[in-house]
Amino acid sequence: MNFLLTPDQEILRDTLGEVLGKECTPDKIRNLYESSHFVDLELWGVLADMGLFGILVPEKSGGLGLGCLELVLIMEQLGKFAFPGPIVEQLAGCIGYLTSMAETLPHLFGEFADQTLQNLLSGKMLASIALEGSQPIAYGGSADLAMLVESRAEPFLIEISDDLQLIDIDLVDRSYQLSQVVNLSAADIQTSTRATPLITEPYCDLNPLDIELCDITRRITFDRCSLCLSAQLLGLASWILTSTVEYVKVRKQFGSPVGSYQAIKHHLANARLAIEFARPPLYYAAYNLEQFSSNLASLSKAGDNFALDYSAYERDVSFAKVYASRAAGLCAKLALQSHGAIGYSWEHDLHMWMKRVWVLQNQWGTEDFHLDRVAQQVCES
Amino acid sequence: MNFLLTPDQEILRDTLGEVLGKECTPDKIRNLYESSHFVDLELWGVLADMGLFGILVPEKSGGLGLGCLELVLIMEQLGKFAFPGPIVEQLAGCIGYLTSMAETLPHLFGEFADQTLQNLLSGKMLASIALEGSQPIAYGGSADLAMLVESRAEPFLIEISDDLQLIDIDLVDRSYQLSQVVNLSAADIQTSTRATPLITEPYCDLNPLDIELCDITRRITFDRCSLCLSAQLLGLASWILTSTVEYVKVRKQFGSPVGSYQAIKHHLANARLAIEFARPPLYYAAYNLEQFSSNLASLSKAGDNFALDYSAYERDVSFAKVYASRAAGLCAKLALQSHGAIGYSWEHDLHMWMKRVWVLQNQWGTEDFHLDRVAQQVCES
Amino acid sequence: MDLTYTEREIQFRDEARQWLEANAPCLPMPPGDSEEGFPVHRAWEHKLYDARWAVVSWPAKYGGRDATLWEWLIFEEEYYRIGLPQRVAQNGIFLLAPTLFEFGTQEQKDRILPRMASTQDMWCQGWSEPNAGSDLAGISSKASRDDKRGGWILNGQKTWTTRGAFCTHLFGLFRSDPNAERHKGLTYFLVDLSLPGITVRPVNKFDGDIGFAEVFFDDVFVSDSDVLGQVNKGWEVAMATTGSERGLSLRSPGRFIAVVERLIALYKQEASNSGDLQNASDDQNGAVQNSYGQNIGDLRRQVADCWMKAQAYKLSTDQTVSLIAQGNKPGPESSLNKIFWSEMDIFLHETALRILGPRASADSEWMKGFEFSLAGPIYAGTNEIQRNIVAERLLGLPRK
Amino acid sequence: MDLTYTEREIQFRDEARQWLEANAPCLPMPPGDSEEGFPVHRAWEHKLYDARWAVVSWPAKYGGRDATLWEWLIFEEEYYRIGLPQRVAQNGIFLLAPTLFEFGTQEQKDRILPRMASTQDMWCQGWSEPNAGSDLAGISSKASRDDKRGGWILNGQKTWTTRGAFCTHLFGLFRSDPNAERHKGLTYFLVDLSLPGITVRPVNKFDGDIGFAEVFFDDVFVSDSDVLGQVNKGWEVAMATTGSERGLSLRSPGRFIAVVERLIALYKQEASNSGDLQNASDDQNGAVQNSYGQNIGDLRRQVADCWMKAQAYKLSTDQTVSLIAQGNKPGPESSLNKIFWSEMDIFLHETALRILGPRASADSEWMKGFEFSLAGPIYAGTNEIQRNIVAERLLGLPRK
Repeated sequence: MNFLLTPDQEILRDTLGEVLGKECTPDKIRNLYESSHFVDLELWGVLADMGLFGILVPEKSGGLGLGCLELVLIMEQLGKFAFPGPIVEQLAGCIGYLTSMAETLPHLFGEFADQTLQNLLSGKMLASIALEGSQPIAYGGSADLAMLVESRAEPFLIEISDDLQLIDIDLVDRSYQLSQVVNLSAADIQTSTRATPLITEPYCDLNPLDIELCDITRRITFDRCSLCLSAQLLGLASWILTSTVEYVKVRKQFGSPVGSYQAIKHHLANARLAIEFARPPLYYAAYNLEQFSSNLASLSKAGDNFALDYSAYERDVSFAKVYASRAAGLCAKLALQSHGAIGYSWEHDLHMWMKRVWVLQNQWGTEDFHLDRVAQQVCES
Repeated sequence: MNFLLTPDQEILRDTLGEVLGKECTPDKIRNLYESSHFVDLELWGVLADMGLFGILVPEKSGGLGLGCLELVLIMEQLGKFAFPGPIVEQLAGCIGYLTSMAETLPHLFGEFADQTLQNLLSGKMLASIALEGSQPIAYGGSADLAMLVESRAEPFLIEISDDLQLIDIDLVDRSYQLSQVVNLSAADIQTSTRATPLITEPYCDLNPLDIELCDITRRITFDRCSLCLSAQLLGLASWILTSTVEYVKVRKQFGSPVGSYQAIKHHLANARLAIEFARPPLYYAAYNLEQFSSNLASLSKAGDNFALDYSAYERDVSFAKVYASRAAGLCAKLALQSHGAIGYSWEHDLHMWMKRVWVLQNQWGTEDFHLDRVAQQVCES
Repeated sequence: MDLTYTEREIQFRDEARQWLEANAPCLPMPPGDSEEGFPVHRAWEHKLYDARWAVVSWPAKYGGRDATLWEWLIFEEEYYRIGLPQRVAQNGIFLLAPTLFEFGTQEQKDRILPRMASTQDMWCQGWSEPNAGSDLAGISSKASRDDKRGGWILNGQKTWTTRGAFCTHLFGLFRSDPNAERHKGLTYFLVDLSLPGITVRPVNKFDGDIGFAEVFFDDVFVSDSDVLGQVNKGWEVAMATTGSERGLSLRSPGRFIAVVERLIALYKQEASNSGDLQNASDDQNGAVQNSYGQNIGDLRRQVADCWMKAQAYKLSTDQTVSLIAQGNKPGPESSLNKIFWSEMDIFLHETALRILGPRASADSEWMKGFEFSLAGPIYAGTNEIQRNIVAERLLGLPRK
Repeated sequence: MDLTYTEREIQFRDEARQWLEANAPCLPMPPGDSEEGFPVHRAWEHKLYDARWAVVSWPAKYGGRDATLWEWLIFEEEYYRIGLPQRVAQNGIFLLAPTLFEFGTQEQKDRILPRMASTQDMWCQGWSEPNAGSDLAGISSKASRDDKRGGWILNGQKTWTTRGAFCTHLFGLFRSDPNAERHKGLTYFLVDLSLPGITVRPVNKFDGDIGFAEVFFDDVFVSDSDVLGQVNKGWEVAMATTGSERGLSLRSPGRFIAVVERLIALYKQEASNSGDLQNASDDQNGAVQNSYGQNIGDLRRQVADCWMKAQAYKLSTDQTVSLIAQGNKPGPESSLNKIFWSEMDIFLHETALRILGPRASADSEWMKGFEFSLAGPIYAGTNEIQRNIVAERLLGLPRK
């Protein structure tokens, strides 16, 4: 047993942190707030240059050959700096899904899927993903491509062009984009000329094991994205706490720093408590999910009932999301209270971090959705 | 509109408070803790001498002719001093039920019921009440009589004698008694020679309106008792808060009174907040329940759908119980924390008040039971 | 105790309800804290004034109806019941006006109140300064005596002035005795914002609306007739105002009851949608899920909690009003009120957002309400300060 | 990161499980804090010693197995899994022993540790005094030098000494330099309670058991060989001990995981009883009620919360143990641990009592557990103090 990060993992995390500290400044986020864009292509390029889009991709396919734990570590950093754009959807969603398919179902993974993977790896194409066609797509209006991976159906790649009508939902976080497809039903998308299947055989012709594997690959994709969200939430929370601590050290009222009063001390101690107890479940779930997904090909050969086993991994992913979501929500609330009026102003950066929290709490499953997944496993199995 | 108590009500409350301050000292409760008794007959006599057993009984029948609000006021005082014995069951339960029957269904209220009422009024007989035969009876093992008022059945008076086997449940509050009848089923009780019906006609012969009125009288009895519990809980809470405030003013750590630290200040401010917002709902529910029950006879003549109307009163009673129960629970917890180790000792009085809270929270409906009654009215009606 | 309304009160409610239903503007209105929304609200509140509903509890000669506090509560209930928003005139009519009635000269009342009621003058509050937030006694803006002209020269800066960018007048505290410390030596001034030397800089709230202003004073002359109460006694005068702010007037129960009614409707709608859409997907525990996979029924108790909170606040207010009607003055108990309503307001909105599930992230009315609610525990004395007040003044715990 | 157990660890777990299942005493045992229960527990812990399970992480020569921290955690999991209670020897083996290993002389270790492990000597902790609770530096019990006899004369009073009425020895702090203030001038003594001049007065806990003692010292002579660490450096020595108390050793995750397992079983039993008994009474929302009219299903999420808390505590402990295994020392982070487990323990028991409904008032195992849990945020430094430590030492906020 060893619950510590390797030196390599720490270097990956810290290096990215340094880069983002220089490149991804609050002003960049503020620019997006005050413009009609949602993606900063320069920032996007910085990540691509670091090769991070290939974090989950094997080295032999041009990636970094790392796993879910490393993914989560970089997402925590990206969250800390409120990095904008469909990073979760591109890295963990689209690329993660394609990589899993290539490993688990190589016989269904054809040239088109491979080409798509290569396009996404370079970072030159922006892609998002939806697991239900009826739901809004993160950054759909800014992406070039979207993948639609519905349950018990063929996975599709969709080119996003002007005649696909996407309407943005007004969000509290103006640097985040959620787009609803309005002029096509899910069924329409699948028959549209813009949509190309990502597997080489029609879904209805697949054998039962392949169907099971398709399904579980989809579930893993959902959970990997959920973990990325948890990591971003924790990153946001830790930025919020750190900057609040700095503020209350300096701001004086009644002749003393606000941070010297016990009420404020206890608020921020509670924030720290929430963060500290949310991080181990996140790393634990990421580590185990990686174990499971990288063994999936061999498990399936051995005829294990992997779908049943998988529900414990789902539970742990949901546990991580509930705790990260709560920690971030609590930090946001206590930070605003500790800032007083200044935090309530547009000019101060705090609100951009808070609003990102309020959006990410509800992406890839709300807190209640995840809480119910835990409850179902704990109370009913 | 006027939400204030009348001078008479305040005098009633304060007079009782003064008497109890002298008579019902913590030592009296401690004596019960360290003995095998649950009722202090001297204290019981004090209440009887003040005529308080007749608080709900019309003056013409030898009572004080007061209502549910006054009942609640005296219960708050009794709670404050952790007064022991089946006071709720005798005053609000048995006497309250009989008085309601006499007013609402005079044609079913015969000489036996009247004689019973007179016996109870004097305080010479101790009585308890159960609304479900299968449930334990408060102070059953100390009472002379118990009333069994089940739904859709004849109400009975049962003499408690040695051959009725009652087993006390070990409670966390050793000054409170809950007794389970073990050697008789509910059906047995009703056919026992010790049980006498309290109405003059067999239940199966009653007309539909009388059945409705019997049923609603039973519900009113339950709710009146619930309100008494709420009042006692608030009384306990306010004693706990007051004595904690006194302690933290004096106890020093790190060179200052414990009560000068902001964390302790905020604990106790929260306790005060909970109490202050629990009291108006209690008085409100008591006032309205009195209005309803005293108008019941005329309502029934007018053919109103009073049973339907009544659910709003039930909701308000439950609201009062939930808030009183939470306030008392919170005060107990914060008081213990503010006391530190001393509150954890047998020698200090605090624990007797805390334990009474923990028992009363679950009598006449748990917090969750009452919360669900509120939720049902609020969310489903 | 008598918990029934009089005939007159019932009539008053009917009249208010009928007028409001017949005359309410299109809802929802644009935000009152925005450049486009403010005039819309001002016009609506002027319409209220024309029908004598703007300041019901004021004397008739200033545009009111001499309504009792009970009638005022009834009016507020009816006002919020149909979904109307908080008043943009509130800092004038609810904070300054009670102080004027208590401390103002006849000339001041006659000059100021009718124009305030009719929305001709819009008043904002000048309490906070960059270094005086919860610590109001830290005020450093100065008033220097100008005997020649019979008045005072104001210098300094006020901040977090709600709707300051749109208002015409400001009331606030300035340090008139430079040698006095903390609460002493402050004077309460009534200032026309169009006076020379005043600069108003709009400050956006975090929702993007211009909710605040910074107001800069650079040798601004105000005459003696614009001093409210005694010179150097501004703290005492101001405390009367913050008393009303913390106490009753800003937050009538009607507002929260209306929120809870909308919340319950939202819950019922979601629960019935789930029931209709997802009968087949009920899990083994009989839980009903909405289309986002959340067990909506698990929020039932939380919705009940919302109802209880609003109801408890209403009943507590009824108790307070009864005391005031008997001649009592609101004391430190108002801190309990401030804590309760501000934390309740957050809870109500958090509950709504939970019911909304993933849609909670949208910039909806509920989200705006949530954002607004977060200011509650901060302004008018943070809840940390309020809890100190409860502990020290109500419970008698020692100051540090 | 490697979250798998080694072969050796798996074997260790199997061996522990088999031995415990074969040798566990009748459960539940009488309370260890009572006159009749203490000897029963002592006998059981002696049995543990005989099979070398009493102090698995100690060196073999003192009765242990040289187990790693991971193995210790595994042992604790297995120990609590079958429902065994906390150890009555814990203040010796978990608080004093680590300090002895660090500061004790070889003679002290050889003399004290084997007798401690075998329960021959039972140690209690003498920290608190009537005026020194959370403010441990307020200690006023005195140690005066007696050069002639080569030792010290102790005078004063200790209080809240857990199981002090049944123990044979006490470790504690005494003020050896009367002129030094607060943390300075204290010395750490190891005291045989049978020495002349010592009076032990049993103090009952609020559950009625003799959980504490007051210990009075009236010219008690202890020799130099009973000083642990350096004279006048008792604070530093003691901090090492309170570090272990607050950190890992008193509260291994296994204990809470066992509580949660029982809790989940209780919930499932109630839920299935309700389902069986009350199918007909399901209300329109599909809620399942137990026989007390409570919607038991509404506690589902709360039970999930209990599971998550225990699991989070376990994972956080695994992280801490990994750090310690790498040679790090536990720092102020242990305050986070103390806050978390103590508040979790209350939450778990409150949840169980909620499930029990009206039966919660009985003097049951759950109620006893609840009462015990309430001491958690008080002892070993109140949680208020712990939050100060987190704020000041981890976050760097200024001291007042």
